[in-house]
Amino acid sequence: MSSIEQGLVLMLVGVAVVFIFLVILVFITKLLSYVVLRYFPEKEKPAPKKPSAPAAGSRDAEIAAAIAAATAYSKR
Amino acid sequence: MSSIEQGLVLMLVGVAVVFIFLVILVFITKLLSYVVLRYFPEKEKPAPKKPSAPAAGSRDAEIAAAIAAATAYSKR
Amino acid sequence: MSSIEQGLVLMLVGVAVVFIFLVILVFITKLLSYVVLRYFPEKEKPAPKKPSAPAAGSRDAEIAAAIAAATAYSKR
Amino acid sequence: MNIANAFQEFWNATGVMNFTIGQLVMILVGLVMIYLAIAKKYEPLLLFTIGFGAILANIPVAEISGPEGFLGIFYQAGIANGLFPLLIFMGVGAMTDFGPMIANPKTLLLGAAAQVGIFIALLGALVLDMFPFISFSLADAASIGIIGGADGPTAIYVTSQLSMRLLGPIAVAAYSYMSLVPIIQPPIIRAFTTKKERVIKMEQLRHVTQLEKILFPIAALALCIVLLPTATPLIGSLMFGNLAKECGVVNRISDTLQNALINIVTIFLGLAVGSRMEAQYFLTFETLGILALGLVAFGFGTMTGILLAKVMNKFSKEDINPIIGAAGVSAVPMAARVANKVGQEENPHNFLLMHAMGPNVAGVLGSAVAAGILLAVVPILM
Amino acid sequence: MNIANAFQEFWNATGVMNFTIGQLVMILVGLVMIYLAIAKKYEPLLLFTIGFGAILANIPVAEISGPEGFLGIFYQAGIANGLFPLLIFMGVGAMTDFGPMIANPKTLLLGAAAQVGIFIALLGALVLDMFPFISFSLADAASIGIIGGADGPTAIYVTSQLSMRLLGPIAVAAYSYMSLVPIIQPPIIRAFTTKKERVIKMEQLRHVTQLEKILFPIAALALCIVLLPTATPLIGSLMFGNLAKECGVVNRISDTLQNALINIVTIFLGLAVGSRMEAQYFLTFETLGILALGLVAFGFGTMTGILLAKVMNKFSKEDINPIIGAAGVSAVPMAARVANKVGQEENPHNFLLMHAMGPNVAGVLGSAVAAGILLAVVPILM
Amino acid sequence: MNIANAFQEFWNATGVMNFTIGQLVMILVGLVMIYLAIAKKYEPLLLFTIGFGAILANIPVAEISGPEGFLGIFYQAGIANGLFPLLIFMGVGAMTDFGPMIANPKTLLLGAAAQVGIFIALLGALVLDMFPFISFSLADAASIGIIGGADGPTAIYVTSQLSMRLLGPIAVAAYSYMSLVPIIQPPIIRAFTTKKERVIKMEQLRHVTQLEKILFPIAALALCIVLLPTATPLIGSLMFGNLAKECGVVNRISDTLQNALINIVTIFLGLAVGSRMEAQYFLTFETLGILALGLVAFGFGTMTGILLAKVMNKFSKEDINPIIGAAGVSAVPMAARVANKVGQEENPHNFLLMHAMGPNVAGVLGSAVAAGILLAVVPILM
Ligand code: NA
Ligand code: NA
Ligand code: NA
Repeated sequence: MSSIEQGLVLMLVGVAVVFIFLVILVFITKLLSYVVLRYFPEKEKPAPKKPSAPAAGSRDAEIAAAIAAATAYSKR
Repeated sequence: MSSIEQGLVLMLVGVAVVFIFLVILVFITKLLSYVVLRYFPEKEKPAPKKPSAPAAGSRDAEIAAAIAAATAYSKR
Repeated sequence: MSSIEQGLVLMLVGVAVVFIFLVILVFITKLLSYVVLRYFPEKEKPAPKKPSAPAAGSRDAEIAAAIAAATAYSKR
Repeated sequence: MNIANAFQEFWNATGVMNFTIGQLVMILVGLVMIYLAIAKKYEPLLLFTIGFGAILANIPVAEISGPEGFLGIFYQAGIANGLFPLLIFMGVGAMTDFGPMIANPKTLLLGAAAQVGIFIALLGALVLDMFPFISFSLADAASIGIIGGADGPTAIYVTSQLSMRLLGPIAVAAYSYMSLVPIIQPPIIRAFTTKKERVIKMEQLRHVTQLEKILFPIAALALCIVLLPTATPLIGSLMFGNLAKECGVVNRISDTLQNALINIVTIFLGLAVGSRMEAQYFLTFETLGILALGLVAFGFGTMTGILLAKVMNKFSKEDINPIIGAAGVSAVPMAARVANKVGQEENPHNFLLMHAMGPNVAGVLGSAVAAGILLAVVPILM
Repeated sequence: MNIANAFQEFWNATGVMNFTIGQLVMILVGLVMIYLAIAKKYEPLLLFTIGFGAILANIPVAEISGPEGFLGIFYQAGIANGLFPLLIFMGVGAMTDFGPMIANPKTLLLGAAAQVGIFIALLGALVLDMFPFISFSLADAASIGIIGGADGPTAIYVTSQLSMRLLGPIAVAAYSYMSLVPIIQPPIIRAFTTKKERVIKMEQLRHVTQLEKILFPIAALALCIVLLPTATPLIGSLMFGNLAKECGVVNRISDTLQNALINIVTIFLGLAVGSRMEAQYFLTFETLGILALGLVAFGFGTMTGILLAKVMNKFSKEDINPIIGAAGVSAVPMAARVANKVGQEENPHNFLLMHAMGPNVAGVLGSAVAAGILLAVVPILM
Repeated sequence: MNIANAFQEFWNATGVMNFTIGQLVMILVGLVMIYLAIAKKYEPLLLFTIGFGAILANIPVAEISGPEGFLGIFYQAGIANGLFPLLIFMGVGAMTDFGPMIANPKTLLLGAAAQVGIFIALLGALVLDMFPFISFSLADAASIGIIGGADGPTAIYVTSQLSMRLLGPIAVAAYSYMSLVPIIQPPIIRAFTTKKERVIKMEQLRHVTQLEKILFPIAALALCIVLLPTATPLIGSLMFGNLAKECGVVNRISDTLQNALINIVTIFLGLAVGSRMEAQYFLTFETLGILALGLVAFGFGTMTGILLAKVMNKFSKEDINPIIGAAGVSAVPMAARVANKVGQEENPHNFLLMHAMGPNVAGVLGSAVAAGILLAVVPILM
């Protein structure tokens, strides 16, 4: 097979697979958006998420408090 | 010697040395604090330390001045 | 040739070339300054340079606008 | 050895006495690249570092790009093994917002269409192979074609795997044409669209939720794993960065990828790529062919992107301005900004930027996919 | 080769056609780790990067964790030689405040007591060795035990020196249990303390001067040099970072260790550790054993820490709340925060955080010392 | 093996049982360096890291500076191949303002004159070679001489190319004397200038345009390429950083060179240099000779700089305060600040800082040029 023929094969496979791949990705993306928007709609604000999971959500605040305490302590 | 026996030896050596090490470190730390607090007590503020060693202490100020001068100069 | 003699040769070559190099650099620097100051004098402010090359100059502003738009969009 | 001899020997080791014409030409090329970076702001980060690397690589005697020179060390550390482009891709991922694409997934197809330029240029390289003084294997042709992906790291990665000897000219062509997108694309856009098409307004994009943005990189990577494992180093790195950014819990990583790490790697990558521009490898007819084919690739990619957008506009219920098809070549974010600008020339109140960002980031995926195909199929065919 | 053949060959190289069940399972494991990192914020920096590395390592065909894959390159560059955990330790040192420990040096003993878990798990591994399908050498057992040190970099460093093949499961166990400390420790604390003990208030800690903080890392390193040279890479790196922070004259170094460098290394380390989670090495009975032993180690360490704290409370003239003994396992700063929280459950006005930081950082020293002992004695015994 | 044996073996592997006197001495030397860095702020970034490296390198048993130790890895990664000093030079370039030198190009000559100290020390080393217990080849002598360049990265680079075994003492001498410039230079300045000369006021420097600052690094590199290719790694790195800073379009690169990259490399370089201070290589008569010759080099360089400045003052139409000649040794920016301070001692209203910055940065060029000559000529002579 001449190299030009190889090139044509490569082109066909290439263009086909690029399109197949991205067409599938279009459907996956649509499906994903559908599922998310229908079953996991975003709460009005992301903030309220935290109170519902205080153990995890307030962790940063806790660290901040600890650091503040430590800083105050070490600067005494 | 079976591997369990080896493990027991390792455990004994390990626990013993960990404790020996940290017990010594307790004494070193206490000694160190004693010496520092007794012979090198902290001045009221760390700031006054600088005037007592002007050659080294004012170096940063000097650099800052130099940079300020250089900036002023090059922005002219 | 003894190593001291080699050292003397090295010293002579070294000092000579360092001076030759930097003397040439003095002249190059003077020439460069002469040409720049004579033929490419700095405009009063570097800012006005941008309007004269809007395609390139306003690129940052364009990006900033795009980012602002994108941010506004994604924060909606 | 007397003192006169020493001076003589020293003189024999100066640059003056050891220059080849080719080295002088390449140093000039490096200076031109630096000039374009500084004065024209063309892809300044890359053209500046590559240009400087080209200068250093062509200094006689010093062998800075040799295996013991410092550019040679950079090259071995991250170009020969494909590491640096992947690290850059992590940073790119952490800076990419797939939101506009998720809001309008159809635009993914435009990112596919614009990759046709890659394969046109690949064919072109095989045609040029028949000319005297030019010899391109299939692997060479594939590496040349990927210039049409309009994505620097992808081009460098593919070339490092398939056709190392052409790394210099391919990387230079890729970054140069990426920087020239504002000059290359507008006439092509105007040639293949009517004024009526160019004034089309597009509906505002819907809001995309954080959860969609978190799930998209995972879904895209999953598809890539299933269908195209050879593209997973590229897509995986991209999605690692993107997920790090979107998930919101690893900001230290996301910030590092976008700043310290990508900046350091850019310096090393640029200099190392420049070091592949040694005169004896760069000043060949093949380089001329590569530069010509790169332009062909960009042109055809722009055209096929636009043409598909026109077709989609016909068949879609929402209006699609065909200009945004040109952004499918990638060259993020330049191509999207060009699309926006051409659109505003016809109607100053038409803001296409966000709509063009969809095909634009889709083009990055598209060229990574094309890269994966080349990496998978070329070894089979050869 | 005709076009149908080419598609056939391409299809044969897809992920679909090359997956093993094990790889699918491991990709799922990686996804779970990423889920825990994002949704539960469990050690997000590490679980995110390790999880992503695990996914990439189990992609068929791509061989990303092989010697030429980019994860394999990270692995060789910094895990196989123990470099990355030491760089992390420098950063940890630059972020650690030994002040609370210097103010109350007795807490060092709690950092010692909680290391007993290491040796219990080590023994446990040797017992499991007698079961079929499980084979743990003494070096393996030592590496498994160090999970009980509750310190990721220490675990990775020891395992890289003694028992490389178990790196994946050991690192995963170490970081997972570190992130699960808020779930593992509270019931153990409650089981081994009375309500009366848990409400004990502790005296406020005295102020520690800068000179003490400067001299402590030097003194601790000196002791380590004299008594336990095999621990000096770990303790030396830790104290390098700590002294850089405390001395106040090399802020550029201290800032770099705490930010740019530790962030970059965390990315590389996490991905490289994840790359050791290839299905064929990870999905074994030994991994199950390691996960079980890790939990044993954490549990026993917590218990022995508490028990010594109870004893000390009996004999010390100042009151010691036994809860803070649990913080001796290290897992900085999680274990100290857990101690604080459990304390506040009984008495909301009881602030144990700073008191628990003493045993907490002592635990880091304690596990580094234990690591040094294992590195010194295991080669003698084998 | 019973338990007593195990303790015995453990004891035999402690530091106590394996120390050599030399290692103790070197650990003390490391502590002194750290003390000087912290308490006296003498070149703290380098003396701190080198000192810490020296301590780690002299720990018995641990072999931290061996080929598999982490300091040995740093050493191989960036000192043995000359990479780290070049990266530092990029950062130095990005922090250097050649403006004062461009405004007054004559000061370049002072940067030349002060390099005479290099060659005096080189000769001195060859004289010492005739003494018993001391053996310096021509390459050794050249590396020792470069201490007089008063520029750490240049000294490390030259030594890594010519005389690796002396890297420890040469780097220590270079950085120590650089930090001692405020003590070494003032008496020499006073000895070779009259009070009348020291009060000379200099005309304010003219404004230098951005274009001049952009073209200067290119011009200087061009000259270096033509005349002295062996200096192009150093000068090229310096000018890469400087052009990145001055051109204004690659601020990401310039910032990275000045911060993240130079800080990370400084840590690695300092520790790796310290690792070359192992007792058996460092505690020799040759080290004493190197320390002595380094002082000679600094002294003579200061003197020749001043003497040329005096001559230039005689023949130049503008006034030149000879003090600024001392700044030609480099040691940026310490030497310029010393010149300023000595000037103000005579006349508090005489601000020489900006005038001394010219010779100061010229000294960096001068020592890089001298380095290039040594690298070019020494291999010819040997
Ligand atoms: Na593309
Ligand atoms: Na621990
Ligand atoms: Na100098």
